[in-house]
Amino acid sequence: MSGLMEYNGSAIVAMTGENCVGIAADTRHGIRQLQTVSCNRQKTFQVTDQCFVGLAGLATDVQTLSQLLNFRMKLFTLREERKMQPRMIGNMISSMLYEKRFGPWFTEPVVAGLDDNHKPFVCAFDFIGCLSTAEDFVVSGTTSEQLFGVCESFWRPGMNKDELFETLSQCLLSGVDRDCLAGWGGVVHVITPDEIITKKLKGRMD
Amino acid sequence: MVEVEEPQDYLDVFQSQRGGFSFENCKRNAYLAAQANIKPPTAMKSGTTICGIQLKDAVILAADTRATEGPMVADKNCEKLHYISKNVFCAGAGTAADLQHTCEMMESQMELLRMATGTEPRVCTVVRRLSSMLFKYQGYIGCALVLGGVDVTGPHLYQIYPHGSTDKLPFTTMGSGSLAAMAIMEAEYNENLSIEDGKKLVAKAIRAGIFNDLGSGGNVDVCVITKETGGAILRNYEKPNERKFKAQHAAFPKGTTPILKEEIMKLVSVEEDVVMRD
Amino acid sequence: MGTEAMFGLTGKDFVILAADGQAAYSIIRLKNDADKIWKVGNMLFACSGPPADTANFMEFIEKNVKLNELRTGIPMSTKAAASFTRNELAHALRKGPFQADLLIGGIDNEGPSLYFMDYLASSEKVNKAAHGYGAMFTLGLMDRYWKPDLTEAEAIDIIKKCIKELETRFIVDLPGFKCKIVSKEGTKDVTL
Amino acid sequence: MAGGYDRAITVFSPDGHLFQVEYALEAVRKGTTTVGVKGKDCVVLAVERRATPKLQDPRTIRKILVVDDNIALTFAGLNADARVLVNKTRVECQSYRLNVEDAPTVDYVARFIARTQQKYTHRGGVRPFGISTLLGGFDSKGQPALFQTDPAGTYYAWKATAIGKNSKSVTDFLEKKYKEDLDEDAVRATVLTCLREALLVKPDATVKLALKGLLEVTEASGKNIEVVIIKESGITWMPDDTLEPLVKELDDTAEKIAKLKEQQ
Amino acid sequence: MDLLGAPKRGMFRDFAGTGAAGLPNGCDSISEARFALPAVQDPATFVETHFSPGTYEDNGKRVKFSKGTTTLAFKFKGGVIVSVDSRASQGSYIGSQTVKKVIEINPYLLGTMAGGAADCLFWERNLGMQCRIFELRNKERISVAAASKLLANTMNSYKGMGLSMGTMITGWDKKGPQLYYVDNDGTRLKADENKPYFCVGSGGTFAYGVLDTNWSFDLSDEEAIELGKRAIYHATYRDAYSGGVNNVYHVQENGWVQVYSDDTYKSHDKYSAEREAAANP
Amino acid sequence: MQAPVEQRWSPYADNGGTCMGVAGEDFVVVAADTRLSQGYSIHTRNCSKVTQLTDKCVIASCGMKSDAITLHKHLKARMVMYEHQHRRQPSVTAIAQMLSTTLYYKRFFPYYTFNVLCGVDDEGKGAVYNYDAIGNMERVPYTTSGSGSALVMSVLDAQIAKSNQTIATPSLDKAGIVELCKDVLSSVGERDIHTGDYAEIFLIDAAGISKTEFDLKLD
Repeated sequence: MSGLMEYNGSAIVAMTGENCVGIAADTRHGIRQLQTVSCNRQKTFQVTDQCFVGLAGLATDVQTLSQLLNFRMKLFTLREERKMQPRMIGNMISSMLYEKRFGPWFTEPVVAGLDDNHKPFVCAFDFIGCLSTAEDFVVSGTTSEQLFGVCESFWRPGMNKDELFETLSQCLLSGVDRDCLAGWGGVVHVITPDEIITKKLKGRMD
Repeated sequence: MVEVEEPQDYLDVFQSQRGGFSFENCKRNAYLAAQANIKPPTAMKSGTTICGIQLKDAVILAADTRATEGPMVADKNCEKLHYISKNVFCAGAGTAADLQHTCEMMESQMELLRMATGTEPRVCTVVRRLSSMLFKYQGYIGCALVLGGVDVTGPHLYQIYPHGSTDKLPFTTMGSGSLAAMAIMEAEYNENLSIEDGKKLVAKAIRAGIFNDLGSGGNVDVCVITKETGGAILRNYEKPNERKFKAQHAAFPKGTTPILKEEIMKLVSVEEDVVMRD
Repeated sequence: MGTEAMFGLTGKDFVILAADGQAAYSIIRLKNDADKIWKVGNMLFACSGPPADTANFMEFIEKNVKLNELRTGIPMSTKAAASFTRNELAHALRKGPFQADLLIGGIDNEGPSLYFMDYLASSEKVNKAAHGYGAMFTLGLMDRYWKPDLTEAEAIDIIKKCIKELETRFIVDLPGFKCKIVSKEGTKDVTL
Repeated sequence: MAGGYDRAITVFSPDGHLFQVEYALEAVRKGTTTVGVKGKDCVVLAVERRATPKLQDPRTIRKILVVDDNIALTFAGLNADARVLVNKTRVECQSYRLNVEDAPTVDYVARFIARTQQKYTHRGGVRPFGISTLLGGFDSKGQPALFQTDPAGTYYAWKATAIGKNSKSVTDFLEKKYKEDLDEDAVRATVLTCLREALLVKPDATVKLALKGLLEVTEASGKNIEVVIIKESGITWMPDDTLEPLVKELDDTAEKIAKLKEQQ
Repeated sequence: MDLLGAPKRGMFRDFAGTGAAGLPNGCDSISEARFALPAVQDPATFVETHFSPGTYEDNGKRVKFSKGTTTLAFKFKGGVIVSVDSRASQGSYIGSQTVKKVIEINPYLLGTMAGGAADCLFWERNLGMQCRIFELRNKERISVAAASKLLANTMNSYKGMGLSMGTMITGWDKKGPQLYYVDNDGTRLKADENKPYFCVGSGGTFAYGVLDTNWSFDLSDEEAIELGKRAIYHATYRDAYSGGVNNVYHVQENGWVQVYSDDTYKSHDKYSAEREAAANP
Repeated sequence: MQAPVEQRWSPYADNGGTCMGVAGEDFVVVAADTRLSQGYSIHTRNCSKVTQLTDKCVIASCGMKSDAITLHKHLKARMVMYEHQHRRQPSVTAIAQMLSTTLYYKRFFPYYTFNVLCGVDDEGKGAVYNYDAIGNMERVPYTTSGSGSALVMSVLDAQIAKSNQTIATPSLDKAGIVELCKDVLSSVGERDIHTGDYAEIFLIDAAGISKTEFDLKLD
């Protein structure tokens, strides 16, 4: 396969709704594209009560970065004794990645969260930390082309948490069904001001 | 050279870091590339059309808002006009991440300089620092900048290339759409344009880039810098590319997606502690 | 050098050839009872290499030896067959090479003769020979045990020793060894 | 006659003849007599060998040629033409085996020879083959079969037939004789099976019939007759020592018949 | 001594395959169509660099052929079972999930598709034509050995030109059920006596595991069909480049029959339910 | 020092653009954008990718425009030859097989085109055929090709095949499918830089072939 980003395969998409935000990821862990090692791989990590980070790309870097992220979040909370806002988490991740500009981590993170006045925030990065925010949705991983197409068609402003969940999971599932390297089930987190709904999706297992 | 002993655990790693680039992964990535003869992925690039003009007592910069990843538009409305200081702004083309972070670094240096000297920074200072840094990294930091500002010596417009070369010009365009934009500039620029006409000119130049160059698109951002008011970014000064057609897909009926498991976590805001869940 | 093994010995009035039975595609064994010892006229040709090349080349040789027999009415001598095969292999080397290593065994009025031939079409009359990784393990052993005028039993015993040696030392397990003897009475299979 | 049209190449004469082909058939009629008889599980080909000059090594004149493991071919007509045609056929048979991994059937070989012969009646600058061939072998169901091809490029299957000099009288004889043999086969089959090894000691009816047919027109002596029996197991020549007495025995029966005719 | 017309290597031949030697009855190419060749010194390398299927980076061009698959066939007492998946992937993008990878050459011959889909489709359709002509000429059906040989000779004459094809030719002829493996470098293997089955494609190794452990000659028809389904299900589960619909054919005395065609999604539900039931009875 | 890169002249170019075809019960909808681009520049904004072959069959080709022109000319010539021979227009299924072998005859110097052949077959049903560059043909209910194809396919899976949806929803009628095609192309126009300017939509049914145009973004 061509790139390191396609060594393991992943699909992550985050969407905004009306006072809610959702992030979905596939659960395949495959190596060298052919073998599927397991199908319950964690690719989304909760960093604060109301903010998730999804990591796509090379599985080892995903794991290393998630631990580093966990460490930086704990350190921030110890020092500042306040909750980090999603936008700030974005900037932190951006500088964490850019620090490795010439020896980069091969992962493309996605941040999705609600800030203190319940305004949804989503952003995505390339693997050297270029932060790009969006009003509607962001995608990442080997399935990004398919996800761009589906999200562009299905997203609409002002979705409540149920509509957001259905739209988000339909986008993820129909996207991964066209990508060999991602799929084998999915997990969706919908964050609302007062709860976090986590659902495991039943996808095609081929 | 400060002796940095081998980091034992994360904390040390954090201590030993004093900012700047860490080349920790270079060896590993080289091994990965050699091992699986895999080319590293391409970073997000902004095809971009940016331009700037220098008038009698103002400088106007403008840029499009499209960031691309190969043939894909990654960001339809990204920001390419960066704040360096109240009186100095810059428009960037090339590797998006380099632009963002280089401009942020320049912004913090100028802020420190302003606090240290109590004076407004000069455009030439910013140009000098940028070009020496870019030169140091031999073009590996892919920033192509149009730097404009008004300082105590008047309005200045510079152009900086990734390898560190700089030019001082009355008007300039950069990025993949620079040819289209330059055509408009060459035809209609003259230095005693009013600010209003100047804004129209740069917008027209950017529009030429947006429509004729595939690497550029989205909206037109403009930034006017004058002696009195300093700089102000007019975000989405023009929005010529609204989506023309959006069908109303019937919403997916609730519960249509097959679910294996469902879990709802109620947020209790008693004590603020971070829940780290694997 | 493919992961195959074949070896041959000359005896008092016979030639014995043995070859493994594996046909592989990359790391997968597609066939484990492949017969790599071809009966050509009343001679035996053991051929190793990629199955496409060995099959095509050997069929070509077999049919042309038969054609010669039909035309002249006299069966081809082993020497003639070996040199015909060598010429074909050498000629093909410049055009569309066949990657085929050969052991040619036959008996005629010159007595039993065994020819070693590699895919570059160098040919040599020998008393004991082996191809592929098999050679590395068994040539020493054959040198140790071969002596002129071997009886069939002795020769079969040496072949068994060679196969045992491969099983103990060679990391690749080669299944389905086949062994054949050509003598005045013709060719026959040997159950190991 | 419409002269002028028959010299160089095979073209139609105004009255619709291909003279070159007809002349070739004439050459065949001048060839040595050849007989073929299909039995229950074998085909017998017998051919009259022209008197061989003393100094010539009789073994080198082969009138019956092996085309494939159990397909034999005899011919009447120009010896050289036969050699060329048989060589092409042998290459075709090996090529068939190479590609189909199965033995070519005699009908397939007959069709190939016929097609090759026909090609030479079509192009300019070439003359037809001056031979007709008799082919003995087995068809795809394992049954014995006898085929004949001739210069025009046609081929036919036969139960028994003859080509070459006075083939007409031989075929008349065969027509009379052939019928009864068929029903005797059942009896002979049992005999044949127990005599498998000693086949040659007591040849079966087919061989006798072929020889009798031949003796109609040739004077009886072992030296100028060549006989081949094609069975599933392979092709076997009848050696002279068994051929000689058999010819002798069959010969006097010919005289008895001749005497009978005189009495009527 | 003019030698037998063996398929010449390296020399370009018309597409009827191996010319004289290819077609037993010696007629040359079937139709006048010829292959167009690029005006380059060595067309083979040209094709290799620009269009070879399998390398996903066709120097930047978005030209990708379909590649990756799982196909298997095995002989048993009831004939031959052929079971395949239906995914065609171009790089990591799934081109189609409904490709028919069993090619019905004629009512008595089946071919499978692995590797370049276009190569398999074209050449197996061409093989069907050659078999039909053989039938017309010889008034009996071509043997599976001869049919697979025709295909192998064709492949041989295009060696190195970048064709990509791993196919199994199976059918029932006078000698009973037959199974041959033919691939693009001219390899032609007859199925073993003791383990008469092949698995071809990127998912083949996974299918082999299931087949090797469960195959036996005396399987009943139902058991055999079930084994075919099971092996493909496991391959599609583990291999990223296999998936979609599982098609199963059964080759019987008087020709082949399609016995199953359904989405592997259903097989997953069925087998995981079975596993659960077995786990806690 | 980096190894010297052999710059081999490439006879191919990618002129971008996206096309798609959706088969309905007795109709077919074909949609394609009209932008012709190379690298980052636009050759023209209005160049059709669709050619009409018979009254009931059209072909849309993405990839390299010069190959597409040559191929379409060749196909039209074959249509004329077919009509001379059979005194009627070829059916879609016949054209489909002919296109497959035509592409394969260029196996060693392929047409750099990704074709979608659409039409109404002899039984009056909508037919859409998908091809790769060298003739691998498959009849499908819907398909797409070109630079934006990856973006389109999943939407069609979700809206037409309704994969991953357990609750049945009414399937789209003719107007619904046209609307879907327009929406999908405009979504691709948003995200794929090689797709945009204008789009043409062909509707083929018993009544014949009708064509409509609609605008995409010009950036």
